[in-house]
Amino acid sequence: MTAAIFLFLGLFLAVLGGLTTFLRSDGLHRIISLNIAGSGVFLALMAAPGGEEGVDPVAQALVLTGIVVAVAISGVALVLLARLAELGGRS
Amino acid sequence: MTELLDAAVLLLAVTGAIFFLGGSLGLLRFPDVYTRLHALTKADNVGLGLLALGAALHLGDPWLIGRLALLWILVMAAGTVSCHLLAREAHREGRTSWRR
Amino acid sequence: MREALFLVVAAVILFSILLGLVRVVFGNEPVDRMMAAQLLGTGGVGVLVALAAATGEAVLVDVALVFAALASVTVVAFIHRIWRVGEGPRDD
Amino acid sequence: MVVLDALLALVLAGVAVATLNGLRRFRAVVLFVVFGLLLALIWARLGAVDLALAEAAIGAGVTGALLMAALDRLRRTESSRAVAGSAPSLWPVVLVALAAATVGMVAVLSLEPAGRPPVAFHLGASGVDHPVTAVLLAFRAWDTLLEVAVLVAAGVAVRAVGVVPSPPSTEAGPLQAGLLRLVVPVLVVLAVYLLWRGSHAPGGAFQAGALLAAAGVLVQLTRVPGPMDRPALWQRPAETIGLAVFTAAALITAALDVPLAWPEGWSKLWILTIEAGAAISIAVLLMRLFAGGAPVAAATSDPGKGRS
Repeated sequence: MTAAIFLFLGLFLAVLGGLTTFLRSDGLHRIISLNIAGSGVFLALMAAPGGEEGVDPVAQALVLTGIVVAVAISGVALVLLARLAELGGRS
Repeated sequence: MTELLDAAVLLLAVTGAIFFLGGSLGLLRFPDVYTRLHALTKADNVGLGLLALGAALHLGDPWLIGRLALLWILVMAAGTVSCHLLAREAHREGRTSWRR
Repeated sequence: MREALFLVVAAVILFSILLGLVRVVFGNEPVDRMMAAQLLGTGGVGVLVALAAATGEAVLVDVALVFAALASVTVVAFIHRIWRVGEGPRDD
Repeated sequence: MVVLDALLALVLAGVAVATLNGLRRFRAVVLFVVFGLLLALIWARLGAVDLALAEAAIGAGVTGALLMAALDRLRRTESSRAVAGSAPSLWPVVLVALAAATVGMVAVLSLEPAGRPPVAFHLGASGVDHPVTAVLLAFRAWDTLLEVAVLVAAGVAVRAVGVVPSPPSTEAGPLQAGLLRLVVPVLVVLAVYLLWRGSHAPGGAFQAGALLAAAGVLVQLTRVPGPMDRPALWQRPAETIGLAVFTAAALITAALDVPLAWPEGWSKLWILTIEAGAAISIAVLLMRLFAGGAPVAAATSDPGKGRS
């Protein structure tokens, strides 16, 4: 039951965040939307039922790598966004 | 002995939860920044302290109790400093405190 | 018996976090929003401690310890990057 | 248990919708921090403690600081002009997402559960006792090597953005300095503890690095100029030490036998060394991201030149 709840939540967040990324025009909102979509994908990956009890270590390692890369990329995107605004571009 | 421990854990955990609820209600209902800060950083820290004490009695492992104590000290330090910083900025901005 | 008690306590603390979140979502001031985020720092520690006591999983106390050690970082960033003297916290 | 999980899921979904709804950027930032903390609670409930530790360290320590630093820079360049445009209505999107999630959940639950990779069976061959660490640094070490390379690339990208003078800052005050003296040592001890514990229980390089980064962000916010604002000899080596150690380990093992196959009996030492390097690199990268650009050289910087 727990797995089903969080699987549903993960898929919901992934679709919601993914669609919103394209609907917003402000850069900061877009970056946040994309991060929520990513978190949804991670959640769905971890909550998808496996054959055995407990958490799949391979999936956990995959998601951990995903979190690291997501943070690094979001940080770079935020810096680029701020720099673009400072140089007079549209954010 | 077990009954006594049960009663102590029950009392501590329930009181802790009530303090958490009280803090949130204060955050919702109090009239200005200073009073809301007060509700937030005092009530919650007491609630967490009681809850941590209850959990420590329940679990009873010394290494774990040490970590729970460290955790409470850290939360209190963070609460104190963030309360002070927020109140200081509010004061500098010239917000007056609420009077009946 | 005590395990069930701690589960109920976790749910109650979660509910009180939910109450506080009302301020973040519907509040009209940045300071209020920031305070409610601070509430989640303490409340999250509370939920994790209660869950650790309920399930007997001591690792959750380590997660709570991480929450507790970092509880002040966001507020300090708020004070130094968002709320400056003379500017006031803008809510755009 | 199920009630608690349902409550958590509802709160997280509500926070996500509230984050994405509305124009106010600071509101979105605070709600996203809240989102991360709640997600850490959900990882804890799912039993994925490694992820709970990572998400807690990132969500509580780094995300909020990164977003607020970026928001501050955006606001100072936009003077007082409000953000243009209007927010699209989110409710149709919520409906679409609910429908898609229902279909997706039914589809996933109707699948045969896939067989797990037999990590537990081969755990003995990795030299560590924690399956996640075994996957990251023994069985799939190639992937982790490339991940560390991605982090170095991110650091290079931020440096390429150019020199960014540090923003004007409120003075810290004695209480915040006192907090630093308590929290920074605790964070460093906690990071070393998690790094060492990664070999047999949840924890590891990334959690340790994120904690160190949070400590660095606190220092950066308290000291003027912060440690990342001026060039220092340690910065570049620290940014690349993770990749350097990992690559060296790959070359040495390639010379000995097969690349990234740790010599038998010594694998724990190899893994811990690499993880220590990676943790330092991750911490310094995240601090660099928070500083938002290359350090200002002391010789060329003019104190009166900083924008205000």
